[in-house]
Amino acid sequence: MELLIFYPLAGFCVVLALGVVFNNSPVGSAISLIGMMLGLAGIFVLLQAHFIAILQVIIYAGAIMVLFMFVIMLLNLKKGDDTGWISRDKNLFLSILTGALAIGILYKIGDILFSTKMDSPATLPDTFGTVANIGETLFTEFVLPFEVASILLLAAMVGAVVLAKNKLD
Amino acid sequence: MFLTFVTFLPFFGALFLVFLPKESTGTIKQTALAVAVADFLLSLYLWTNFDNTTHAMQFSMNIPWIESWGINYHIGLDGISLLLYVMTTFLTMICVIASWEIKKHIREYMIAMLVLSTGMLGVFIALDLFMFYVFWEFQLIPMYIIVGVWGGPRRIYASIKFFLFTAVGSLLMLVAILWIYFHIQETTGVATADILYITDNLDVPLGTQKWLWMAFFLAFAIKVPMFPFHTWLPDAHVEAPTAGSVILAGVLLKMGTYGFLRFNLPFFPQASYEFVPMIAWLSIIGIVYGALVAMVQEDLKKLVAYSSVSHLGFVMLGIFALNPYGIQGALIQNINHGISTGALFLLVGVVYDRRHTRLISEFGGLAKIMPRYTVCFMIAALSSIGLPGMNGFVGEFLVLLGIFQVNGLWAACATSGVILAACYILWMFQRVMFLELKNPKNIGMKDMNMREMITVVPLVILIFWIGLYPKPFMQTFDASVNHLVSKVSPDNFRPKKDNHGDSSHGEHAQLITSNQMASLNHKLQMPKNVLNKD
Amino acid sequence: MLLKLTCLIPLYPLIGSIINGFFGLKIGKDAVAKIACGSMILSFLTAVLVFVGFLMLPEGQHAYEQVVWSWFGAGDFSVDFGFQVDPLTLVMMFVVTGVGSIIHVYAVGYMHEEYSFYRFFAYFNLFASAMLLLVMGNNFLLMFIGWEGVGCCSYFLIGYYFEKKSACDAGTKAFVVNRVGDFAFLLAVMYIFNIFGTIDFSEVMHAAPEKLIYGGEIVTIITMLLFVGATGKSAQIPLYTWLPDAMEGPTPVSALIHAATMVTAGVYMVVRCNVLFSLSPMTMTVVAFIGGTTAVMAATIGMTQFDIKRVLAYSTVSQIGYMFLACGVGAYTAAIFHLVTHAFFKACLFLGSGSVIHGIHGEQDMRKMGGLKKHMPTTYKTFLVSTLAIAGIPPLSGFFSKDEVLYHSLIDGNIIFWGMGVSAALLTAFYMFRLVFMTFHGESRVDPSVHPHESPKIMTMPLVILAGLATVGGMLGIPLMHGWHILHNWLEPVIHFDLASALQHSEHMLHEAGQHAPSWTHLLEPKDHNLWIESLLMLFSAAVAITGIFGAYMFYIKRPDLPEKFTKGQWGFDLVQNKYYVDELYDESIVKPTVEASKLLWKECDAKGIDGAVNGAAKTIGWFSRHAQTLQSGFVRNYALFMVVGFISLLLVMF
Amino acid sequence: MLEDTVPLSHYLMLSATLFVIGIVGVLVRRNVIVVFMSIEIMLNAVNISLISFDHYMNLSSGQIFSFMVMCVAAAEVSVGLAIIISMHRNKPTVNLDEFNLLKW
Amino acid sequence: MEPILAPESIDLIALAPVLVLSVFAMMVLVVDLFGGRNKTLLVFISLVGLLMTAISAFAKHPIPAYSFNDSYIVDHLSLFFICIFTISSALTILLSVEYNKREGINPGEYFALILFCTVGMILLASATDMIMIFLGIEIVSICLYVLTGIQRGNVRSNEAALKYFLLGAFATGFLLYGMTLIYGSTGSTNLFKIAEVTQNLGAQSNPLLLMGLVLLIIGFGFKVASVPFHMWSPDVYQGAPTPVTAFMSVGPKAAAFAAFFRVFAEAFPAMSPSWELLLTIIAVLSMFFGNLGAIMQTNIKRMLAFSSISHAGFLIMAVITKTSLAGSSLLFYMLAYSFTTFGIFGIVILLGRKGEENLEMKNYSGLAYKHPILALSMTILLFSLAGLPPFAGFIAKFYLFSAAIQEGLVTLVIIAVLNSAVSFYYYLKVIIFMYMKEQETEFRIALTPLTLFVIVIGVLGTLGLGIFPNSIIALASY
Repeated sequence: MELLIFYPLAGFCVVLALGVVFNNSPVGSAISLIGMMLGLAGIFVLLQAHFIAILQVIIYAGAIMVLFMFVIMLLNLKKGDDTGWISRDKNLFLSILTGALAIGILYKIGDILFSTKMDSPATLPDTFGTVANIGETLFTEFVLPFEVASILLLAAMVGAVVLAKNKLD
Repeated sequence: MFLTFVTFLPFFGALFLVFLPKESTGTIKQTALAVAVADFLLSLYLWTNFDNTTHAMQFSMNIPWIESWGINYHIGLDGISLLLYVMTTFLTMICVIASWEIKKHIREYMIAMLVLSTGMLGVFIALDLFMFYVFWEFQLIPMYIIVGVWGGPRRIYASIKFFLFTAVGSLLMLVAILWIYFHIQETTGVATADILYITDNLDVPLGTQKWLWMAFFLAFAIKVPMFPFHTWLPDAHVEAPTAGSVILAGVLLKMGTYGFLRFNLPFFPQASYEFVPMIAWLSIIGIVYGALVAMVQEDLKKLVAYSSVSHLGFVMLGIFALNPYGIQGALIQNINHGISTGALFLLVGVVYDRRHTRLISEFGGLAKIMPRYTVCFMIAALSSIGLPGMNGFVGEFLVLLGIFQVNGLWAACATSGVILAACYILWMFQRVMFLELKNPKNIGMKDMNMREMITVVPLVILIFWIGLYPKPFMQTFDASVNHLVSKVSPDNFRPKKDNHGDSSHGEHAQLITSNQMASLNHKLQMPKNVLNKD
Repeated sequence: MLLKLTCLIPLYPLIGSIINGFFGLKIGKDAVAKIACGSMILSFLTAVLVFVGFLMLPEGQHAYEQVVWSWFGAGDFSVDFGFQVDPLTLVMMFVVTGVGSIIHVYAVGYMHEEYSFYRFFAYFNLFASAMLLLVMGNNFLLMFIGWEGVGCCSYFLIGYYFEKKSACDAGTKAFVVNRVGDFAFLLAVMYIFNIFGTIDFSEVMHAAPEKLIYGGEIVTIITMLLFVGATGKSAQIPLYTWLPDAMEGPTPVSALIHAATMVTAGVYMVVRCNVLFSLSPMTMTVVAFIGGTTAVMAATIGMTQFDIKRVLAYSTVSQIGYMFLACGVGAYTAAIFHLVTHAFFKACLFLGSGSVIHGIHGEQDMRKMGGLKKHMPTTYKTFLVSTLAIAGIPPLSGFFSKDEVLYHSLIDGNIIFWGMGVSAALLTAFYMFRLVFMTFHGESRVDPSVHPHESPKIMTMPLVILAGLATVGGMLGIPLMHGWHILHNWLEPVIHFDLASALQHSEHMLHEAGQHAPSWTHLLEPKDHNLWIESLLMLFSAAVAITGIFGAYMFYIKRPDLPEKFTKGQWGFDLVQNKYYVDELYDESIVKPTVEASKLLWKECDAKGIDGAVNGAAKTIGWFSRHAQTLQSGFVRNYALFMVVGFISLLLVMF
Repeated sequence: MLEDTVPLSHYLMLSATLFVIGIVGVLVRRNVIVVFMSIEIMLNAVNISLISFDHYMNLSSGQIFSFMVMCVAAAEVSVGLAIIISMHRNKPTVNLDEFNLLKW
Repeated sequence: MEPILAPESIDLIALAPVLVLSVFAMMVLVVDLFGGRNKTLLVFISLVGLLMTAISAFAKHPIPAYSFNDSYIVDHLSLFFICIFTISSALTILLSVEYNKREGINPGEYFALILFCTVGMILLASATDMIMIFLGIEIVSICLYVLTGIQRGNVRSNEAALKYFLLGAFATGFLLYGMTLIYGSTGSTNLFKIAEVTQNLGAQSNPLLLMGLVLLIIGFGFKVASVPFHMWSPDVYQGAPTPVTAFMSVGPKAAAFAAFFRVFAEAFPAMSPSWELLLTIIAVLSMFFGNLGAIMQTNIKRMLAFSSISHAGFLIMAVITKTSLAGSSLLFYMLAYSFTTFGIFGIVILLGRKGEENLEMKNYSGLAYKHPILALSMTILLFSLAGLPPFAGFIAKFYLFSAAIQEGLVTLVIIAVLNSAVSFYYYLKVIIFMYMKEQETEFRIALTPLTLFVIVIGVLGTLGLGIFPNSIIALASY
């Protein structure tokens, strides 16, 4: 069951991720990204992290990607702005090199990752991944990060405002 | 406390100068001179109160500085450092006078000079490795500025070269210092960088000693400078202003030899002993090479600079004779070199001020128009080639005597430097002072004026004083040197040999006992000479 | 009590020198002359007083030492600034102060026209002072002060006319060549200290037979080194080339320094160290051989020179060769004897030549002289007397001393040494009379514009005195009657050497070392002084001298065309006239290569090699720096790429 | 290997693959926004690993962590996009290679 | 559903500096909003806030105190670092006042961001949980991105911000991945627990963990600007407003090192054989390439950026050494470095004017004779950076090297000293321009008081730490 869902989902995510990278239009990239994120949400569900899966949809696919799209529209980016990554011979060569490099890294990392012996999941309690469970952990063990995150967001907000303010004063 | 005062007096003088207005050059110069003279007189007072009979540190003061590291403000003078100390104040004074005519940024110049003085004095009094290193590096800064700002056309190149050369060497020394610091801490449980304590307690195996020795060696050898590390010297000397050259030759180079005496020998006696041949050959090469290269120089200052390489070769040779003759000779030769080379630089400065050139070929026949100058130059030059009766000889002879005890061949090779010295100095002297006064530019040159005489005459007096009656100088370091020699004696770490030594003299020299002598004699018994008997 | 005055002897000229040097220009020439001569004469008188004091010493005490102050020392090495008065010193002291005073007086006249009069006398006095230090020092180092001091003064005096390049070159050459000798001397001193632990003459000489093995390596090395030192100072092969050039100096200088005193310092030193030399038969042979060779060689060169002073210079070299020949065969008295007489007649000859030069306004070429006899009678007479003395005509002083040298070279040496001595004597007689004939006899070849005149009294008086001394000087050592040899008796305490006990010590030492001593018995066989042989030799040498004179007469009076005929186109003559090309040889083989090598060292090794390495390192860093900069391209993606590459590299390093 | 469950390493491998794709995106694209998106891919990839570790070891810190990552990603996006906007005002382009004033 | 109880480990006293500073930062924002045009009050509030922060940091007794489930620690290291942070932030604010007026930067958000950044730094220095470290780094980074780009009208500032942001986010990805893998292989994000696990694991290497370490090194390496993750720093240093550059090269760097040191010295000492080599390579490369880059620079800010890269190389030595002595030396080094850096940047700011920053070295020609004291200060500060006695930089290097030597890292130290010899060259170059070249352009220097004040503090601090370092060393050593 898990197998059946996982591999297609994984394939879907990878393809869409590649789509993000190799799409000529930024809008297309953004759409691919949204797709990929939704796919990931599926994987989270598969991993029984429901809370995170929801957050993934809401925050990432919802908020963040909307912001992306918004900026793309704001800057009025068209297809021609970034003429794609294979436009010159030099780039082709470099791209192949990069691709080879990437596959190399992946191979190496895979080598490392496959050395992990944790193949069977632990027997999970029912509460695993639920909002209640996560919430409790968040407000007891990780209360400090939680609070600190607010400072982070505040700072980011101030920063974004400072930078994106319209008038220079 | 007094010693601290004397050491830092120039520094405070410099601080005071900072607040003088730039325009009042007269006041600035007078203040600087007053400070320098006062400092010299105070250091003389130190000398007169110095107890010759002991090797112990005197006027010492030991207060905690960085307590958490066990680093103390520990200062003191012993016989080895006393004269260098006094010479530093003396040459500072001379240099302030010699710089009287400097027009460019006189205030900054005097400040640099006085700060430099404190830096140098600090090197000689520091009895804490850390403190030593602090002063050792610190004095680079004012010297760098002096060469770089008031120097000749290639001053920037020369000053950077000077700075980097010295710095590279001393940084490795820093590593060694750190190593020693922790080693001492480990072995004795005392966290200290106190030189005296380390001298007494440092005990490292030979292999390590060699490494540490090399680290110290590099720092000091560059400073001295020994043969392959000498190339900064000609450049720095040539580009430095007159007073800078004097200080450089008179004091800065001595810091290297001082370092060998203060650190390399007492800390690593065995390694020092092992490295004697290397040092000896480097020194000999330095002596001969310096002399040969000096011979063909076209620039007066460069010639004197290369002669310094040669002279310092003698000093090094003396130090590594590891016997009292050599070391005492080296110490007095240190002073001598400061005096005679200092005088030569001052004198070269005199013609440079008038002609703005130092090329030998530009001169000739100066003896005719500048008799006073010629006499002074002659005396300084002869002292530099070690004419007996002048200071150079006393040092050179003792050094050679010392090294002869160790190895006759070395002594012979080194002595050949004496011949070459005569060649380059006399040849130069001839081309500058003698011959016809051909160059029309030279005709109007004035003889030395009062101020210039004041700078040179004390040095001339010292040349003869040390040459004829060096006792007041030499007795100051007698006790210290004997102590040092007993410390580095190979007997301390070499298994005693049975047939070693009923001969009456020389403690570590390669003694020839009557037995050995006899066998030697016999082995090379002269063949019956056919001519001897008909 | 009088001996306490010893230290004043060198002090007077020193003070004179200082006064003249510093204030000479202000006080005027007369005062300078008075101070200079006065100090020398004062010093001479003091020497007389010291001599008297010495005579009053109790029986058995043959030396007096006066330590003025302790000069310097280190460890157990210490050297005093001390003087020693012993018979040898006294002899030398008298020569230096006596002849010195006379020449000073002469110089007042000779140098009178010079602007730098004061400078000359300052140097001159300084020289006298240094020379006195040399002969009076009680240890090797004090002697070395004098030794180098005289060299230095000689340098200044040769280069007195410093505007002349040849004079400067000659001065420098003299100094440097001397330094070569000094180098060896210094090594010898160090070696001596190494062996004896002291460098006091008396202690060293006393200990030498006990510490050194007869004929051993050590003593041979020491004495060889000392002898090299002596060859430098005394202008012997191979270091003689500076002396003829030194004639660039004013004539009084040549007379005092390069004839009478300084150049004989080497002989003095050898005699002073006679004990050491006697212990080394090999060195002795070398000394004698070098001395003999130099005597002959210099004499041959002397025959061919035309510069009056150069002839005398070569003659000096040759005569000093004699002295070394004497030393080499162990006849130290003869050496000193010849030294003394030589001082007299050679000083007289030089001063005479100076008088001639003075009289014809600076001309030194003998080919432009001739017939001066009538113009300068006093000069001629004194010159002739001295020439006879040097040629060895009895009963002038030179005859006795030279004869003694020849006698000993045969008896104590061998026939070869004697042969050398005799041939040198023959040549000496020849070239000296050639000189006399060319200068004073025959047709005048003087430039017509020049009117030769006799020198003033102040110059001729010294000539007369010296000629007188040259005449009677031989009385110091009358041959044949051994009890009558004043000089020998006088010097006996210094040159006394007990060979037998020295050999015994040596044997003992060798024995201790477990070695067998060679048989030395033949050395101890007494030598018999055969009166007959001595007389025969005297006659023979007189005959040789006369032959030489006759030859010169034939060549230069009777048949003035002969020399031309004989010498024309002869390569041998060219060789000799060009001084065997030794100067050129040295120049090509030593001086030039050294300078070239130095230039090479500087330009190639120092500037390009060592400094090149340093600058090269800096340049390399600079190069790297410039190229490393290009990595910093400003493109974000490049930066990211670098991070990834870094990541991969770290991963590879890790795994 | 149990047939029924996906091994942890496969999740990790998925995560790594996406991560590398993100890297490649950063390296090859010149459009600022796309580069930025690639970085988001990387962050997401990490989240997979975090959650899968949680899942396989029965932990919850990973989920908290990924929660924080999202939080950070949001903050970064806001600031990043603000930077891009402010930059776009001065220089209307999103081609990264044209931002090359500061170099060497 | 049972109520969630407040965990016992919440310790607000320990957290006091964070709270105080956050409050003051927000106060700045609010006051800026309502305070009208006079911005002096903002400066005052910020400075008071920083002062209060420093004081409140010492409220917790005894130390070390662990709180929030061991994810927050108050110990010697963190206290000292908090002092460094507050000092550097205060100096930045002082430097900025006049600079901002000159360059027209709105002080309100600016100060707030600096204070927020400081909060992040404090968290970073006190955190003992990887999540906290991650958040701390992000707070700091985000504030810095904004601060870098705060001169919105300036293309360079924009570009710098963009570069910094993109690369920073990229590096965050690596850092995060590294943390994840470590979490995965040890099962915890808490440094102490990780330390326990790795202790048990010993040298037996878990490839996942090792790769996590590599990635972690990349993340931290980026933050401290070490080669080959340094490429952003010269560009960003150059483009950012000068006070921000000064700030960036001190505060955040110190914070990054605090975390770097804490993670590697406290969580992974057992694994040290495997990461020591990597860090050594990075350290050596940093020193080397930092120096190489600086040698040819003519722009003083870029030169300082490269020099700070080589300094990072030195500081990584402290991480490699990982003893408590190394920690102390790190503290001392950072303190000395902050004084020196602020002094230098103060002078750099003084020399600039509106519209022309005068950042080229040749603009410094002849400074010594127009403004001798200024030049002397610069000389002192540069020599301190070069590590010459008797200035603070020397003591710092001495401290650092001695810690390394004690651990037997002799070779590394030798490489370091040789590199510092190379570094002399470019520091001397500035001095050459000031002292040995003739004046080229006229100096129109407005000696503004606050900037001067910062310079004076920098110089005094440099001298004080150099000549009388004892008390500070005593404080730093734990």
